[in-house]
Formats: sequence, C-alpha cells, structure tokens
Amino acid sequence: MITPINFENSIIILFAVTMFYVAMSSRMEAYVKMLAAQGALLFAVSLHSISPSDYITFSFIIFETLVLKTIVIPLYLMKIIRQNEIQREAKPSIPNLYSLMIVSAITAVGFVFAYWLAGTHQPVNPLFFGGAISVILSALFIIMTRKKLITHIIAFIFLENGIFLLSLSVAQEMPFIVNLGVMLDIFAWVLLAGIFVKMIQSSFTGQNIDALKGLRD
Amino acid sequence: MTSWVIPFLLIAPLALALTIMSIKPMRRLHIYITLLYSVLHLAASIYLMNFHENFSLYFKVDDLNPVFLLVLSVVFIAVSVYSISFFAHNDEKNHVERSWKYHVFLLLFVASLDGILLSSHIGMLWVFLEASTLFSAMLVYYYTGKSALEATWKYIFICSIGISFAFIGIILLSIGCIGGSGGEIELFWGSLNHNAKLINPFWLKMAFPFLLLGFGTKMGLAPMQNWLPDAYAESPAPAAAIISATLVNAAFIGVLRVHKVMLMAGLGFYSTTLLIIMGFMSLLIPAVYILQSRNYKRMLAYSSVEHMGIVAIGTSIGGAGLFAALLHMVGHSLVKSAFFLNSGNIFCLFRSKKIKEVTGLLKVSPANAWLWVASFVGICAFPPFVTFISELLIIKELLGKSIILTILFCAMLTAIIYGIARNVISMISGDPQHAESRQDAGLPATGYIPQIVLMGMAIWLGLYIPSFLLDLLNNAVKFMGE
Amino acid sequence: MNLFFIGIAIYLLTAVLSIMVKESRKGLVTACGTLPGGIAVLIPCIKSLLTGEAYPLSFMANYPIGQVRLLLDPFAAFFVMVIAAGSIFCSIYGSGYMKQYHGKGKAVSAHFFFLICLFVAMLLLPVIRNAIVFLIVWEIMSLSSFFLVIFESEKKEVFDAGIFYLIMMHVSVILLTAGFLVLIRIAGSADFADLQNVFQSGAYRTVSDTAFILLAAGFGIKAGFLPLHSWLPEAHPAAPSHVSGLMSGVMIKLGIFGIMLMIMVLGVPSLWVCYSFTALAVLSALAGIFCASAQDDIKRALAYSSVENIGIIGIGIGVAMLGMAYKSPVTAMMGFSGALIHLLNHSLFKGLLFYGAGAVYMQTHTRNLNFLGGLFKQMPKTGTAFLLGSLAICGLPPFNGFIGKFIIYYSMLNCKGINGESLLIAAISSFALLAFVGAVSVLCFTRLFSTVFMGAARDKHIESAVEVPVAMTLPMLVMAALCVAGGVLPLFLLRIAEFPAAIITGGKNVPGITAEFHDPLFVIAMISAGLILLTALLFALRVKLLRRQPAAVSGTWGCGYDNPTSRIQYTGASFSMPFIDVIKPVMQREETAAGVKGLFPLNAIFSFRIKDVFETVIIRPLGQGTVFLLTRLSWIQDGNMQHYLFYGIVFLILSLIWVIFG
Amino acid sequence: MKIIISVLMIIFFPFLISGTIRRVKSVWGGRKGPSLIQPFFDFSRLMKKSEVISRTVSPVFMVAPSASLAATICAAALVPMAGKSAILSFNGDFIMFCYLLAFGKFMLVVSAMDTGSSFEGMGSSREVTFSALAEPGFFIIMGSFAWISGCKSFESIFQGIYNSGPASGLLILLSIIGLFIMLLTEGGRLPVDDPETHLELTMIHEVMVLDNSGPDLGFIMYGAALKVFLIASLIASLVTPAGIGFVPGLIIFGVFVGVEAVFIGFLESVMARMRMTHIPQFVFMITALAIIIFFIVMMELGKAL
Repeated sequence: MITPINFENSIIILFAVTMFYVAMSSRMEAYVKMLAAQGALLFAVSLHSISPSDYITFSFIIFETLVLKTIVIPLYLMKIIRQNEIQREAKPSIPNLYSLMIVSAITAVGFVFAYWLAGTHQPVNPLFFGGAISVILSALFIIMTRKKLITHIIAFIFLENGIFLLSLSVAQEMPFIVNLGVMLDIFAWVLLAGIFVKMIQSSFTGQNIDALKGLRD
Repeated sequence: MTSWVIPFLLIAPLALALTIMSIKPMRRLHIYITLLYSVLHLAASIYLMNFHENFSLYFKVDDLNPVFLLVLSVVFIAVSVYSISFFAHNDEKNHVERSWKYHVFLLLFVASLDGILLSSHIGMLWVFLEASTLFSAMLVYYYTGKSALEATWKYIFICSIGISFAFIGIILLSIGCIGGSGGEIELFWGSLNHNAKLINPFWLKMAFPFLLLGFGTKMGLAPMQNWLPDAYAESPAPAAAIISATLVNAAFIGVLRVHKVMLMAGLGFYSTTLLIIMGFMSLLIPAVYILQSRNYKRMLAYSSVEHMGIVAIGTSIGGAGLFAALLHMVGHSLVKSAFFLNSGNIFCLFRSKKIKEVTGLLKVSPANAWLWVASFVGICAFPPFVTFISELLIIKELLGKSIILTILFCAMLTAIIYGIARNVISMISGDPQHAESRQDAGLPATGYIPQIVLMGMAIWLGLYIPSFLLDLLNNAVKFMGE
Repeated sequence: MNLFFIGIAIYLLTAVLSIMVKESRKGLVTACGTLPGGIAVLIPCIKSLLTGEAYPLSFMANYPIGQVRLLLDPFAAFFVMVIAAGSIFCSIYGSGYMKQYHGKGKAVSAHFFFLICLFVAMLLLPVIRNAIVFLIVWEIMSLSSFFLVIFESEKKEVFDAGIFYLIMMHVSVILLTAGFLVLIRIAGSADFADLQNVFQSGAYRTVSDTAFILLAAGFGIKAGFLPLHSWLPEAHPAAPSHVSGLMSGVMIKLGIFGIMLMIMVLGVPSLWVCYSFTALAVLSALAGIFCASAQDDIKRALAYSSVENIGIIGIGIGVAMLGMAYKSPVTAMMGFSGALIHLLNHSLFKGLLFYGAGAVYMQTHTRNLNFLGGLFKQMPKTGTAFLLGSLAICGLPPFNGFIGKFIIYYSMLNCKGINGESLLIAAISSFALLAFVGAVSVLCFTRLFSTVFMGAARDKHIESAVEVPVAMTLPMLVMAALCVAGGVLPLFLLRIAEFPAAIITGGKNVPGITAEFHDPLFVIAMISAGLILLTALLFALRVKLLRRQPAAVSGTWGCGYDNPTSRIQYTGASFSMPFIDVIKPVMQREETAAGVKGLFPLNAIFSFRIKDVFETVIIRPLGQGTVFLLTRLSWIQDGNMQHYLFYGIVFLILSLIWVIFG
Repeated sequence: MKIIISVLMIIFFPFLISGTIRRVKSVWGGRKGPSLIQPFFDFSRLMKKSEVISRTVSPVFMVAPSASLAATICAAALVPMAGKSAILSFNGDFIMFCYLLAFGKFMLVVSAMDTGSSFEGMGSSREVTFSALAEPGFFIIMGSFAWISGCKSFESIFQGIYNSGPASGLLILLSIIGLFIMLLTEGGRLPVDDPETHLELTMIHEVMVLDNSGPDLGFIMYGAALKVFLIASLIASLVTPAGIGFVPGLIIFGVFVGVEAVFIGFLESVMARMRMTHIPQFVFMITALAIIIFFIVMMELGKAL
C-alpha cells in the first residue's frame, strides 16, 4: 500500500534524513543539533499519534520528547563538548562520502523491507517501521565507524530515538511500550550523568576508542 | 494470593541503601547491615519457595524462579560474609572511604536481580535488567582508574546496546500480539505462554533473535560475551563473585521464558537452533582464550562464558537436558563464586592479577592454594562436584542428539581444562617471587569460610542431590515443558 | 563385606590422622594405618577367592545415580587383593622415601592425604557395580594420582608430565563416559547387572561393539596399551618412586580390570574386535620392550616395560576372548587365569623394581644409567631385591613371572582343535612374538641391573651412596620373597585365579576345567625348587673346593690394557647398541656425535636416544595441532569494542535472515 | 634304567662332544690332537685350582656360575635322550626348557658385567642380542609341531611328529636345519662365535668368562658343553624314528650325536667366523625356516579340518 504524503509521514521522512546529515558531517555540534532536531520531530510525531485521551501517558511523553530529548540532553552534551574542546570527530575509519552512501543504502533497505512487510500481510505502518529501522541501523553503523566515545553516546541516543519511533508505531494499542521507551531514555540519561559527571573534567569523553584497547588477550 | 514478601525484597534494599548513605562513616555497620539483609533474603526466598505468592500482577512466584532465588540468596550470604574480611584486610587499594558505595550498590543490585527473577511481565523484566546493568556497573567501577573505567565503559555500552536489542524485540513481539489472530494479547508471561499459538508467528520469529541476543548479552553468551572478561577482571573480588554467579542466571531466566514462549508457539525449532549455535560459540571462545590468558581473573571470566554455553546447550536440548542445565547453573554459581572470592585472597597475597607473577602459592598460604585447586577441580567438572553430574547428563542427552556435536563438546572441554589446569598448577607450584607476599598471609577466617561452605555444598550436591532441590528442578523442567 | 568396609574406614581415618600429626610423623602414621586397613580388606578377599563366595551390598542414591550395588565377588576380590597388598607395600616404602622431603616446605601432608585417597578410590572401584558411581570414583582416582604426580611440580618436566597425564586421563574418562552412556541409553539403567541382561544375549551387537571399543580405548589409556601408552613414560619418572611403583604396579591394572569387566558385562565382542585387540596387545608388548631396552632413565625404562607387561596380559585376554568367541571354554579360562596371574605377579615385581629405582635415586640423585654402576656393593639389600625382581620380570624360573607367562603360552597351545586358520596364525604369531619379547626383556633387564648395580661406579658422586633405611628395604625384600614363593607355589596362584576367570567367562565354567595343567604346574614347581636347591648345592661345592686355597684378588683383566678406569665400562647405551642396530627400521633414533679429531683427540661425544614413534607421530601432533588451530582464532577479543558490537550485529542480522526467509 | 642312562649321558657326553670337535679339527688340520676325554681332564684340573677374582666384583659374581650351571642341568632333565624319553616330561616342557637356558644366560651376563671390563660387556651384549633373535624361531617350530602332533611335550611331540601326515619328513628335515643353527648360536660355535680365537674383540661367549677362574670357570665350561649336548640331543632324538625299541633308539641317538659333533668340527675347520653385522641374518634364518614349517603345518591342519 502507498501511504499519501501527509504531515506525519513527511515528519518521519525528515527524521530519517537527519541521519544523512549525521553521516556526512564530522562536527560534534552538528551531531548534537541533529539530536535536538530528532527530539523535536519525535515530539511532533507523538503529538500526532498518541491520543490525548489518557493524560498521564500523554503529558509524560510530551515532557519526555520536548524537555529531555529536545532540550536537556542536547544542552548537556553541548556542555561536555565545549568543556573538552571536542570540535570534530577524529578521522573516521571510512570516509564520510562512503558512510553517507551506506547510510542511504541502509535507509533504502529499511524502507523497502518495511514496505515488503506492509505488502505481505503484516499490519504495520511502513513509514513508521521503515523510518525506525533505518535510523536504528544507521545509528549502529555510526557507532561502528566513528571513533570518539562522545560520538558513541550520541549515536546511542540516535538509536534510542529510532526505537522510540518504533514504539510509537504501537502506541495506540500498547501505550506502556512507549513508557518503556521512556525508561530506556532515562537509563541512557542516568548513564550519561553517572559515568560522565566524573569524567567531564578528564579528557575521557574526548578519547578515541583506540585508546581503550588496554583490556584484551 | 498477594504477599508482603516480594515488596519487602524490592523495597527493603532501597531503604537499607539509604540508611547506609546516611551513615557513611560507620563502616562496620554497613557490613552488618548487608549481612543482616542477606540472611533475611535467604529466609524470604525459602518462604517464597514454599508459598508461591504473587504481588500486583507484575510479580509472581511460579515454578521456574524459586531455584534461581535460592542460588541468589546463598551466593549473596557468602559474598556478604566474605565482605567482612575483604574490607577488614583485603581491600586492594584501601579505598575504605568508598566502601559504602560497594554496599549500597550491592543491595540495589540484589534488589534489581530479585525484580528480574520475580517479574511476571516481559516489560518489567526488561526494566529490572536495565537497573541491574547500572548498579553492577557501579560495582565494576568500584576501583576508579583507567582500566576500571575502560572496563565499565565497555560493560555499560555493550550491555545497553544489548538492552536496546531486547527492547526492539519486545516491540516486535507486541506488534505480533496486536496483529495476531486472537485480538490483543497481554505481555504477561502467563498470557504469552497461554496464547502463544495466537501470536502472529512472523513477528514472534522476528522478535526472538533480538530478545535472545539482548538477554544473551547479559548472560554472557557469545557473540556478545566480550564485556565479561573486562568487567569481571576489573571489579573487586566479591562483586565479581556475585555478578558472575547471579547476574548471568538472572539473564538466563529471561532467555528461558522467551524460549518457553517459542516452544509454546510451536516455533521451538528456531529457538533451539539459535541456542545451540550460541552455546557452541560460547564454548569456542574460552577454548581459544583460556590457553593464552595472562590474567587469572580473566581466565575465570572466560570459564563463565564456557559454562553459560554449556547451560545454553542443555537448555536447547530440553527435557533431561534442561534439568541438567539448571543443575549445572546451580553448580556453576556455587563453584564460580567461590573461585572469585578466592581470587580476591590471592590478589591480596600477591598484589598482582598476572598468572606469571603468582607462583609458589602452596608455600605462601597452603589454605588458599588448596581452595584454589579445589575450585579448579570443581570448575573443570571433575567429581565429586555437582558440575560433573550435570555435564554427564548433558553429554548423555547430547549423545542422543548428535555424535558430532558430542565430540566437539568434549574436545572443547578438554582444551579448556588443559588451559585452566596449566595456569592453576603453575600458580600453586614453585617458589614465591615476591618477598612481600609473605608478610600479610594471615587472612581472617571470614576470608575462607564462604569458599569452604560453597565448595562443600557443591560436593554435597555432587554426591547426593537433596529431594527438595530435585523437586524445584523438576518443577522448573515441567513448567518449561507444559 | 563388613570387614572390607572396616578396612576402608581405617584408611579414611588414617587420612585424617595423617593430616593432623606433624610432618615427620605423617609417613609413619600412614604406614601404620594402611597395614591394618589393608589386612582387614585382604581377609574377605582371600576368603572369597578360595571359596568363590560373593558378598553383595546395595543402597539407594538419589537421582540421577539411582540404585547403587556393591559386590565383592571373586573377580572383584582378586583386584582388591592386588590393590590392598600394593597399598601396604607402597605406604611402608613411602614412609621411608618421603623423609628426604621433610622440612623443605613441600606439601607432604597433602601428598599422604591424596595417597590414601588413591588407595581408597582404587579399593572401591572393583566392587562398584553402577556405571555412574564407577565413573565418579574412577575420576577421583585419576585426580588424586594426578596430585601425587605433580608433587615436585616446580620442576619443569614434572609439571609438563603432570598436565599431560591429567589430559590423557581426562580423554580416557571422556571415552569411558561416552561408552557407558551408549549402553545406558539402550538399557535404561546404570547397573552392570541390567546391562549384562540386556547385552549379554548378543542382541544390539553393533551397539555393544561400539561401546566395547570406546570403553576399551578409555581403559586402554589407563592401562597403557598402544598407541595411548605415552603417558606412562612421562608420568612414572615424574612421580615420587613409591607413587610410580603404585601407579605402574597397581593403578594401571584397573584399566585391565575395566576391560575384563566389559567382557563380563557385554559378553565377547565381534571377532574382528577380538583379533584387533590381540594384535594391539602384541604390538604393545613389542614396542614396550623395544623402547624399554633403549632408555637411559631407569624409571622410563621400567615404565616402558610396564607397557610390555600390559601387552602380555592383553595377549592373555585376547586369546581368552578368541577362545570365548570360538566357544572353547578351556582356552578362555586359561587365557584369563594366565592374564590374572601375570597381572598379580607384575604388581609385585614391577612395584619392587620401581622401589629399587627409587632407592637408587634417593641415594645417588640420578636416574641416568650412564652415571650409575657398582651399587651392589654399597646397597646389597636393594641390589639383591632388584636382581630377583629383574629375574622375575623376565619370566624366568624359579620366579612367579614364569608361571603367568607359561599359562598364557599354554592357552595358545590349546588353540588347536578350534577351527579357523586365522586363529592359528594369530596364535602362532603371538606365541612366537611373546617368546621374542621374553628374550628381549632378558636383554633389557640384564642391561638395567648390571649397569646400575654391577661393575664400578661410572661417576664419582655416587660412590658415597649407602644402603637405604629398613622401611624401604623391608618391602622390597618381602616382595622379592613373594616373587620366589609364587614361582615355587604355582598351583596356589592358579587356585586363586580360577574363580575370577570363571566369572569373567560368564560364570558358566566350573573352575575344575583347568585341571588339565595342574600336573604341569606341579612339575614346574618341583623343577623350580630343584633349581634353587641345585644352585645352593653347587655353590656349596664351590665353597668347599675353594676353602683351602685363598682367593687372589687383582684388577679386572683388561686384555692387555693395564690402566683401566671405570669410564671404559660398557654403558647402557653401548650394551643395547647391537640390538638397536637390529631393530633400526622400527625405532626412530636421533644421534648426536662429535667424532675424534687430530692425533690427540681431547673430547669426543656420542649420545643417542630412542624416540617413541607413537608419541612423536600421533600424540604430540594432535595436541599441538589443536592448540595451533585455537591460537589462530585469537583475533576475536582484540579489545576494540566496535568489533565486539560488530560480531553481535552480524550474528543478529544473519539469524534474522535465517528466521524470516529460512 | 632310562633315567640312569640319561644321567650318565648328561655327565659324560658334553666332554666327549667337545673332545670330538677338537679332535676333528686337529685331524683336519693335520695334527694328531688331544684325546677325546681331554676336556674332562681340563675340568677336573680347574676344580682343583684356586681362584683369582677382580676387585670390582660383588657376591653376584660368585653365585652366577653355579646358578647358571644349575639351570642348564635342570634344562637337561627335560630333554628327551635315549629312546626319546626325558627324565622329566610334562606338557609345555619345551617352554620351560628355553626359559631355564635363558636363566643361565641371565646369570652369566650379569656376572660378566660385574667385572666392569668393557670386553666382557661387549661379549654379553652380543650374547643376549643373538640368543634373543634365535628365540622366536624355536617357539614357532615347537608350536607348529605341537599343533600337528596334538601333543605338548618334547617326548610326545617327537613321538607324534612321525605319524602326522605325509609332510612329516619334510618338517623334520627343515626343523633339523633350524635347530642346528640354534645349536651353533646357543653353543657359541662357528660361524657365530669363534671360541678359539685369540682376539677378545671377536669373541662372544668366551670373552664373557675372561675373569672367571678355578671351579667357576669349570662350571661355565661344563655348562656350555652341556648346552651344546642338549640341543644336539634334541636334534638326535628328533631323527630317531618312533616306535623302535629302546636299545636301537639309544644307539641311533648316540651315533647321531657323534655325527653332529663331527659335523661341527668339520664346519669349524672349513668355515671362518662371520662378520658381527651378518650374524643376525644368519640367526634369523631359524625363524625363516620356522615360518615355512608353520605354513606346511597349517596346510596339513587345513586338510584335517
């Protein structure tokens, strides 16, 4: 089935597009901006897709997407970046051009897969699903290829956003799944706070993954 | 019937943790608080073992989790007894002022494990799994410092990726539950098992690898076992002991429950195959690395991977194999925790984790040497330890499945035993190189009693499995079967 | 049976005591505890062996073991007797031998503890009739012997030997486990009696053959059959001498016990299995004695000769199996009784020889033949015992060794009348090769004894050696006396071997079936006694003749060379050289020679050692190959987290693809 | 009666045999040569002599010769002589025969090594090597005979071999050759060993007894001669036809032993000692012959079944 281009779908497509930008650029600020952008987009999607009928969930989600995802986490990360003078990602293991190609390929595959699912008897919204899958896979790809730890954190949050989108796709029927997604965010948030509050001073967050090969056999 | 025991298990640790934080300077008190709670924990789990109670739909004692609870309490008591000597004499870099953290996060960690074991809802289980990751991470990070930080980082990151996979799995499962023919299915284990046939098989099949990999990450199954050596090697001995002996079991219960859903849904073929593949991969990795590991705590970690692999293989066989797997899990928890506690003593004697630098243990302190050897014997599944019986049963069942796999299994076990034996014997024999290793050889009795007791239990089970444990295990097997 | 368990209890009590008393007393306590314990165990065994009674006992254990049956029938009693006797000698000797390690901070108490563990495990094994418990006790036996072997594990070679031994034992127990499980899966019970009921009938022929091969391999590793013998020459030299005496004299016999047990339980396997078993046994005997006659290390040589003797015992078993297969109960009975008798004898003289080697090592601190020599004058008791032991192990009359070999020969002579040329060929070839082995063992042991005890010392250091304490000489002399006694009382040996043999063959044969060669044995006894008497007479005559003229003492006649030193004596290497030349094709040997140069050559070196083909060709490459393969995979855990995640994701995607499209 | 005769033979024939051999050689060499019983005089002279012993030796050196001789005498009791009847005969006695000889050899070798002389070591190592190579052949022969005749003792085998089918003649012939080689090997005669050479390097048996003297030497000499006689009489009683009376049997036996002695002497006069490296092949011929014998036997039995 072909879904008409409406508000929601265009937002999801934007959502996927953000990953392209991440894949191209190697500037930290850009990553964080994209993070904020994704938060905003998710806010919009959830506005659109969650019925305001149950207020608890609704307000919870609103708070989560708008406050946490869009404002707090990006600001906090920006603070870390500023303090440690991490402007750019270290030289990635594959050139940005290729990573862009690969990410777009991943996105394509994701959407194709989603449409295939939708076509074959599976009741999913292909755009939701495809967007989610492509963002998740692209985030994993970013983790694979980028070297700075801070980038890994950011990419992990991208991953969560993808998952959040996925959970929105079943939001109507199973609202608590979305709550779980929120739990995951909180987890990441604690993780950031817990581990890096100590290390903000240290140069740990700016380190390369290559510096962390001490433990091996 | 609803109970007050489960909420006690979930709430009391928090309360105690807060108390400890409020009385940071009174260090001995922390130890006794932990000890007290561990005893209460044992009492609670024995109570729950006899009265299957539930709490608020989300927490339920069924036939599967009592045995896990029991193991958890036993190891917990052992660890908290050991903590007495650990913090009295044994604390490696004398981070006494930070010792409260250890107790706080130990309590919280145990609480989260209880949550995992008792939760009757897939989401609840997942939430507590997250929590356990965080708390255990803080335990791992007990010694600040570069390597500890690196280990913690890898641990947390890999595990959180795993957890995200698990969450994706849950979402896919829920899609299946919506789209199934039977209307909407609640994500309670009970209802999942009951309506397994109604879940849309496609989504269930999609969900399973995600869930298996997600829980398998915490369980230490290859290919996501990589965090395990780092985390175990860097964390303080008692923490390593309780993590290695209980966290993996908790993740294992998740795997078991998902596996059961698959079985109920008639998709057992897929889950069985994936489990056996992961099991054999988890046998291969230690076979490779135990031969060349230079650090005895990492060696122990790899052997944990191996045993999880054995457990997974047993599970995938099912029936008697599942019985053997559960028995093996019990035995492994007992022996491995003793092994790690003992490694704490050895580190205290030699101030080194390098196998090469630890020599002549037999001359430095015979008690530790023989405990070390005994735990080696137990971990290599020689009789009279219970691990021998369980591996015997697993081999028996595997023989029924396929000869090739059996040969592979035995060959890898032999290679692993070769590696461990070489390291352990070279550690106990010879003459001590470090002069300073002699002077503080005198550890308090609490540094030995837990290991001895755990060993004793493992041997006792190896010679005679008491009927109550038999009932627990059989019930669990029956539960998985029906 | 009660007495048996009282004995076991005494053993365990001794273990506890030996831990508690102070180091210098431990040996004494062990010896004093083992003596009554061993005797208490021996009494019911002898009773059952003479009367053929069986004492059962059974109790219920929890799942998964199930019902455990213990049975002290003559078959078990025979082995228990061997073990108990061995344990007594070993503990007495050990109490003396371990004195040299006191006060050196070595794990003496653990040593004695594991020694008694080993005793108890070995004593329990024969009476256990439940496969799983059998495996457990078996593994306990292997483990405790492992800890005994690595007593001096600070030495590199001891350490390596110990690990090698552990691995071989583990392989053997894996094979045993597999074999038993194959049976248990069919029979649904771990009790030997049930297995017997199921498989004795000959149904499931292939299953029982498979199981028999697996189990025979497993037990064969323990016993030291070719090509899995290579742990003996490693572990025996490594272990303290009383332990190696015990292992070689007693423990490896439990491998034989297992094989006999399997014949009893599974009935005789298919013909080709019997034939290949016999062939392997013959080969073990040959290879064992070949290697033994070329070793420079006393204990290595003795270890190889154990392989040889196990081979001889195996020949007896093989002939007996063939006899069973061809429905000739007489041959079967003779074969088994011959094997059992030789087993008993070997436990005596091999223990004795190892103890002698230990005494030599204790006094000279070397085991290398090329440094020893002339010890007889300094250690007359040890020397005498060793001489008698060597004569006995060569199977020469008037010693017990001859009896066992004779019966085995005889059982082969009996093969006529059973039809089948293949059997004849097998019989004649093993007949002839057994004779050859016997002759070569004469070479081997004349070489061993005379290079160690005869002539003059080849090295200054060992001239200070003196006789060892009585705690060590006593067991040796008693064992030597027993060797002679066995030679002159062959009928008694046959008597105690008949009931067990009858049980192995299925219990159908009445012991009287071997009456045919009672009178040969009787004549042999006469001749042996006569030989001893005649020797005494001639010696007396000689003394009488020489009483008048005093003997002139001079130097050895050096054939004109009037400045002999002890260095020009024939060494062990040169002694065995002609023979090594003869068997060159089958023995790999590596020589290192720096020939003489110039008019006045200063130093010329020549040394050669025999490589054990089976070890260099089969065992080592196997192990090294495995290790190599595994180390090739060591890129997995390279410390880079991205790779770690990559493995996971690849696995995830692959499994997803398989799940969805597969 | 028989026993007495056998005992007498055991006492006297060894001397006669070695006497004969010497006589034949010297006659062949154109000399007159000593009387036939000269060896007996040598023996009695040695008995009277005192002894010279080496410093290095131990008590074993004193006991060994007596023990060795005793073993050979015991072995003699098992060998069928006059009329194919032995003093003692039982099933499987030929096994014990071999092992008794081996016992004697063991003791001699050990005592030789006791002197610490390298020459004696040389001799003893050769001795044990070559006799080891002789062993299997003898056993194959006896085993095959035992099967084909269905008997298990020297006596009965030598009886039974005659009525064991057509091939028995061939069997006997082959086995005679085999046994004769064994005689040369065990008895230390040419071409295996040259008892009368003057170069110790080339000796086998003689060099082992360099340091023995007095009665010991006498024992050893007599033992060696006795060994030769025993194997010779094995051959002799093998060719004595079965079922003829005692006296003719006795005569044939005596004559044949004599013939063998002469033949040995003849060989020693016409042949030279082989190179040490060639001796194993020569000795191994026994086994080769024995294998042929075995296959003939198997054919016979195959017909039987």
